[in-house]
Amino acid sequence: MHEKTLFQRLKSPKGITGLAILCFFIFIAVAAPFITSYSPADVSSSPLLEPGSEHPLGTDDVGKDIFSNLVYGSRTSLMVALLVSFGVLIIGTLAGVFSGYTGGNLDRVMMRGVDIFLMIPDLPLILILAAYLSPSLWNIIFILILMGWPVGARITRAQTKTLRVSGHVDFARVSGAGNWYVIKKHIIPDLYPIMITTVVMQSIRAILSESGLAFLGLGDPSYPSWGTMIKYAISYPLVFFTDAWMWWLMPAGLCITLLVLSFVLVGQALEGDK
Amino acid sequence: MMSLLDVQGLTVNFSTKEGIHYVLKNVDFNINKGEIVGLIGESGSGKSTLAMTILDINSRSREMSGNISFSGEKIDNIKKEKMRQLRGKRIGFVPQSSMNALNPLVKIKSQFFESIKAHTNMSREEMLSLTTRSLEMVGITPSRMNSCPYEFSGGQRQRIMIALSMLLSPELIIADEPTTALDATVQLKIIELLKNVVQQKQTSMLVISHDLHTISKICDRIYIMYAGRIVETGTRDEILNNPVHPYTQKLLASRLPLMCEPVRVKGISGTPPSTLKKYEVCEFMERCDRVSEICRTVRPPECTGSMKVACHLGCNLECHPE
Amino acid sequence: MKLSERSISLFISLLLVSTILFVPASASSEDSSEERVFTASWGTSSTADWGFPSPLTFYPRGPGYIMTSYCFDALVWPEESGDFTGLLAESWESSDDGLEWTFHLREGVTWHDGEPFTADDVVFTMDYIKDKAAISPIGSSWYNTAVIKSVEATDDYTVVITLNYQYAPFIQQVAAVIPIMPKHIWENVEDPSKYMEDEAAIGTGPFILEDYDTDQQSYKYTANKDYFLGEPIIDTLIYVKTSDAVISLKTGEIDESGLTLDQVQALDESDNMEVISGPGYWVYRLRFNIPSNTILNDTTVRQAIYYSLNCSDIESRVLHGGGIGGNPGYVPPYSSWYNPDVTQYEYDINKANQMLDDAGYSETNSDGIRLDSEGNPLEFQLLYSSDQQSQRIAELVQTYLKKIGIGITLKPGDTKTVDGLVTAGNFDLAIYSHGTSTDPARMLNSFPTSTGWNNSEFMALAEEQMSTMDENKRKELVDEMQVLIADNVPTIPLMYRNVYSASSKDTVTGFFYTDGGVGGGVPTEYNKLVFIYGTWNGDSDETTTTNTENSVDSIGILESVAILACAFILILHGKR
Amino acid sequence: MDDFWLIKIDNVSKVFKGRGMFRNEPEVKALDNVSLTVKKGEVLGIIGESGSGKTTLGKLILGLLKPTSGNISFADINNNSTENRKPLVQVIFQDPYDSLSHMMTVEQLVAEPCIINNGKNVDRNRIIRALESVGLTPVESFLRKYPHTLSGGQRQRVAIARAMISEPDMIIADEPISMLDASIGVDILNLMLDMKERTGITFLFITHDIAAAAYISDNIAVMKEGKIVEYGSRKQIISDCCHEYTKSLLLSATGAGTENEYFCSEF
Amino acid sequence: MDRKRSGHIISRGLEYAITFFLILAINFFLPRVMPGGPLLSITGSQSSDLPVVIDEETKYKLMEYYHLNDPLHIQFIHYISDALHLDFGYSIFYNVPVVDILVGRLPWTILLMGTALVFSTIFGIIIGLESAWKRGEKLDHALLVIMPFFRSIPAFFLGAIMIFVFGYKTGWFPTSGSMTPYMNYAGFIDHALDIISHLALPMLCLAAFEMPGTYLLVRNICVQQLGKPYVLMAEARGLKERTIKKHVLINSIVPVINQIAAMLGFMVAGTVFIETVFSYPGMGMLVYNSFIERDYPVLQGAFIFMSLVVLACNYVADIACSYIDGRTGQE
Repeated sequence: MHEKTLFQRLKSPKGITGLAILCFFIFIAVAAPFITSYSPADVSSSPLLEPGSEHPLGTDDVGKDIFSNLVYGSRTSLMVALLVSFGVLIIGTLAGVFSGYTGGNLDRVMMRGVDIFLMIPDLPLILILAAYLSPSLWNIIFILILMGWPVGARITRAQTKTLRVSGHVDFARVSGAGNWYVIKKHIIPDLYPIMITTVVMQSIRAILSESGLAFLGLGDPSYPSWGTMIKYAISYPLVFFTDAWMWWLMPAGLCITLLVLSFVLVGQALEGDK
Repeated sequence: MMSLLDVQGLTVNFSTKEGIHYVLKNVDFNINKGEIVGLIGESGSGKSTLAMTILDINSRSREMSGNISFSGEKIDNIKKEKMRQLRGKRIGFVPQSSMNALNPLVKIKSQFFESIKAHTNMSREEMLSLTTRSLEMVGITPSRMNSCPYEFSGGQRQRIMIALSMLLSPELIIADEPTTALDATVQLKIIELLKNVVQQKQTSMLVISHDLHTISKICDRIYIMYAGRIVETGTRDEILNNPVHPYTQKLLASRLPLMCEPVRVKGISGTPPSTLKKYEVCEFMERCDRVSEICRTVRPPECTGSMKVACHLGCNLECHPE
Repeated sequence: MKLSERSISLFISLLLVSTILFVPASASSEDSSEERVFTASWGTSSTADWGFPSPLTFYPRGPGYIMTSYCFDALVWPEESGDFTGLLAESWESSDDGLEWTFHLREGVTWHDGEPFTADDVVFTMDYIKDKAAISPIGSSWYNTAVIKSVEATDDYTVVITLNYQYAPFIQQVAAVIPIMPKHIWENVEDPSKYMEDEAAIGTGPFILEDYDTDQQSYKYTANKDYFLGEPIIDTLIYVKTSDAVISLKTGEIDESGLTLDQVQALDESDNMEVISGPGYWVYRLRFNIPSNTILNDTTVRQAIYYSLNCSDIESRVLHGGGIGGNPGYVPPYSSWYNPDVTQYEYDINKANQMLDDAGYSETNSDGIRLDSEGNPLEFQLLYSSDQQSQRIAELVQTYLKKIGIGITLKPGDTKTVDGLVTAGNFDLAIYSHGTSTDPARMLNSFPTSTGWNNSEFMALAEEQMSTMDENKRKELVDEMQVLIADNVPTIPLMYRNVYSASSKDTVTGFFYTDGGVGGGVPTEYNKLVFIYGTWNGDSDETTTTNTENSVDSIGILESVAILACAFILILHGKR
Repeated sequence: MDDFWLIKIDNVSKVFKGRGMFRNEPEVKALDNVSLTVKKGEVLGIIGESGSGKTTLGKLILGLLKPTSGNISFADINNNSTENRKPLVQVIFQDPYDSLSHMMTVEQLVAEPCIINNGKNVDRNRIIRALESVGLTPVESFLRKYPHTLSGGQRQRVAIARAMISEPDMIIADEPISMLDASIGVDILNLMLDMKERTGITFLFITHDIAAAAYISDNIAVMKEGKIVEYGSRKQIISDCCHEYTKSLLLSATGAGTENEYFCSEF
Repeated sequence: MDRKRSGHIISRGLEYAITFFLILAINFFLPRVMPGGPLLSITGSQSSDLPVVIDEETKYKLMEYYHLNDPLHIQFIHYISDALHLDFGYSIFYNVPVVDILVGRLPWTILLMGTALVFSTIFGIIIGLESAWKRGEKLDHALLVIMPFFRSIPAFFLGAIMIFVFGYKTGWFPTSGSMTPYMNYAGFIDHALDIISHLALPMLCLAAFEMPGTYLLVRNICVQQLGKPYVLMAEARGLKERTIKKHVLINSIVPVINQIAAMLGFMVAGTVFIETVFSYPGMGMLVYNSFIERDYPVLQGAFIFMSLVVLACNYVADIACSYIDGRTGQE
């Protein structure tokens, strides 16, 4: 698994589909102000409008433009995905490489700690933490990184341990290389595939968790979120009795699904079909 | 003598994402009853593919042409179920990696029993006695049949594999690199065991190896394979004493002597040919010392029928070119 | 193929085994054909568990009190008009100074366990609550025992209650609220908040508690056939939790439910529902940090903010017509204490801007946010509890205030966090939503604590109206208080919520919203008198029939699912 | 033979401890009181079956493992200058795929020992010369290739080139031919012999194949279960061995003694 | 070997005990490092709804009662001993011992999670194995497209859709609760069917949330196993397809069980969403409601219970694996 084949793998139909969807959402997130003229927080339209030329997807129960919320919601999701996955990547990789490379008792203690983290059901703990802290996007990101890094650390550590005893590392050390050189030149490059997988998996987790927490009412009100949209749509009693579900509930749900799907597809493409 | 297994014009390609692998090219091949035949070739020459094609256990993305007949019956296109009944019962297989060829989590006994159950309707007692007998035959204490494979050493596992292949007294045994993964001192014992078992049961055997020297001891006849082609065939003595094809010659010459004084032996330089490439001329040309003009333009003859060597050189020496 | 067949049967047997293992104690299977069962629901709320319905263990919210009121009677009880009828007391009178109240108790009333009810029980209850429960959450928030000086039984059926001070709403807030508890059961109970034995629910009420299930969040009462006002019109009263009241109403799972206006709109003719609406006595308001925030301490700023908020628009966006816009005088318009002649703050953004300009906040920064004299932007934190309406209101307030150059940062929290922060004075603005008591004594007298606004003139009026026994005189005082409130804008009432209820016309009809609420002001359709004086329209138990059909349906579905699954597996295997 | 020793191993033992937090797992004694001297310029063959501790011995010399007890001493080499230094030891591993990082090109791989020691700048000609010397010609066609595009033999040649580039005093070759076809293995052995003749480098050749050891080594040590059971010159081992185990190894290599022609002339 | 296994079981048990101890420690320290301090989590925040003003004296008494004035380690010992006596304090909201509430809710969650787990695991394994066996064929490709799609749907969204389709549109299944309260059942079967019909939607939803993961896991592991020499040998021995699949399954089951056990924490999250959406009266909804009400003792008690369930399942999985694979603990 070297860089070349990673790109080759992305060229599979799955990888291309996934990347296309992902790029589509990134485009929407970046170009949000040009796509819609409404601000997502703007409540000046009349509530519960049906889709029309003014509002492509109508308005919600207070008169927010659903379409602009949908568009700006992609920013929130992608931002959470980005920050969480890179946070987990950095902390997880550092911890994993450190633990795996050092070995010995320290490694064992660290991995037990990681095991404990992995076994703790994370959502209840997130709820407890959120009950103490106030709902804000940064708290959510912080908690998701806190609960996510052990996953990254564990696989990184396993791979580091294999690499540490592999021939090319031994050779470098015989040639007089120091730990830093070995880690930089021989361990980190070999971890790239794992890192990419970590980013993909954590992005999926982050998007689902963020929307889930928003759905439970833990979202940050300053950021439009698909999860919050679903929450409001479902709590509007008439959503299923009129056609409102079609332009209010479904688009938000499908956006989450599609964005997660894009990451899942990219992840599968990178893993390669065995 | 009637030939037990007869392979004619067998050509096998595999299509993968990288392209088409030309693995076997027009292979003609036969094994007579009670005969031990060796198939020698370097890794990647297609010898394992030949074994698996005979057993029909590599059908995924395989394209093949040619005939395979077993005891006079054509088997290259028969139904899967019938082929399954053939495998294990009439054709035994000793695989290369004895380490992992047994399911590590299932007791030896159950693995023997399920083999029996797949082909016969024996009672428990019969199965037990059959298992006991075959384990005894290869020198494994039958009381250990309740153990799992990982509790045995590599040599013991290979013995168990042999017992398992011989379990239903098949007419033909295909042994694919039966000694490769074993320690030197064990290798010999396994080879001898194979020979004894085959003689005792009067079975035919096809031994596949990259190591001409180890295998040749027990073979009656030898086929030399290079790049998916049989390049030379003959009795053991013919091959060992009077090789014709340059590859066979080099193969023999590259054998390390056990000499007190330092000597130099020449290996075969160059790289093995790629299976992705379709060769218009002799595949060995790039590594051959004795390339003549004809080699660059004309394909050497196929090693079929009476042709015993697939080389222009061989033609010049032995048969009379038309 | 055998493998998968085996696994299917394995799965099914596992499913059955696990079901059998975990099925909680089976319900009794008594004959139900004659029973008149009425199933109600508190609507779509996150919980339907309101605590064990004893006077000192229910969860101290309106529904909790109502659940208790079915088993326990107070001395008096409000009728639809808001007038009081006697329950345990047949008649009552007060001394001229209003400090001494004499109750003549009903004779021949028995507790559910057959013991006779006497004046001793009343005395015991008052003393017990005053003594043991005054500091408990329920005791302090529901039972205003602080006004009671002493309780005496002059004979077996006469009780005299002496007050500490004149208290105009005594009947409404005390006599009609405190449930009378049986002395013979409670006299030995040391810690009432943990006493949840079966006996704890024994009262004199029209219903006897049969089951309370905290896991299923359900209550079951059976009628008290010997009830002194007459036998209830139903045999069994059930409260269940429903995740969607409309669906449950439509399927007949429940016969009645409290709804929102949106939900009411989902019902149609074919549902055959009787829908009633009533005053909610529930206010959504904007609270200011008057004591600590120097800018918001300025009445002009608060008035400007009031001018900038379009309350009826907020109402129409949040409640969609299921409420009315806020009244500057705080008392909701449907209250009999309402004074329409107060300063009105019609939505006028120009006026608001003008007022702020005049108050010295004319400079703005690049974002259009006004600056104060020191050049700091007028940016406030808006605290609100994260329930949906509050959040929506907060968003709207943010939008409106932006238009007059006031920046708002939203800061959500749960109710308790919000309360905590507000109590600590750690906030600028807050959205509050709560029930307003129907009596001005509780509604307005708490203003210093509930708004942080301390006005001596107002407080003097408040003291006076509380001890004024003359209704008209009292009304005048309350009107004056409202004028003061409207002028000073200590808090901005944004809107008042209405309540709606729908009940199946085939079961009980005659629901009403009691004027002034039940139990000191709970706006509910569940005045227990409905179940005495209402009408039963069905003749057999509909609930049970519907449910049986339902489960028959489900069998078919489960079967077809199982068959489909089997077929899928077979196809999978057949392919090879 | 030159009596000048390069490495002296004195009573070295290596014990691998059991692992686990609460588990008591048996210790594994990989090396048991091994003493051995590697002379300058010789090829010392170490034969043993899997698990006999021969690879552990190699790793101890390389410094990848620390001995549990005993001592490994290195000779001081006078390198035509006033300063003495420890001998430089390099290694060739069994699995050429594992020992070549697949993220690097052949050029980077061969240059690596130099980069580690001398920093960024590496003389490109030196790399080309090293590749030429192992027979990877034309060099240009190999420089940019990744190891996975090479055949096993070519990979092992790259491994040899990178071991040789830092001009070590000694190379430990740990089963360098066991994963190759016999005919290609011979080529690699020949290459090593050429190297030795050209540069006088010392080889420690670890193998399970007595024929290969006999082919290339001057002296041979036979290891079994962590102990050296026999040590002697090639001649001694082949013609005059006394340990049962060595005999069985010889027997297996010659094929039950049936084909005497392969035995040495004096036998 | 048996001694080795029992040694392994005991040592793993110790590790789990330590893990549980650490979870208790997290629970102990969390309120103590969070703003508000530990008293907040016992009494809840002061609310205008409940205008009980805790004065300094009461506060001191409360602190005394809950040992909050003691040194931290003494507090911790008290906490642990209370926890071991299943005393997690009193619920702020329900005003009853936390453990009473939890015990009432636990069976429903176990029923929901258990059936969903069994359902998703069995179908995941069957489909995963089938897909791996026919890797590269149409069925495999189709499943590899469908399953990721299901995996991408958020559980709460799927729940909402299911309520819409099976509850609103068709009315086939009840959409809330775990049984019809106070229904007069004709008999046990009727009762069971009522529970099953309430269970059906949330269970299917949870299973649909879990199954794609299991499927992909099983497929990957089986594909790996199918490339192993013993499969080739099994084919060469002429074993029937079913027998070979059994071999593959036996070898896949250990990693599959381990992975599924490790994913249980994830499933708990799904349970919270699904129970909330379907108003299923299990631990998940309890956690959500307690969160809404800031009922800290219940929230923490539920967390401990859920962790305990996850740990217990992991331990059971460990033991099961050590019986299936005798090599466990030998490496």
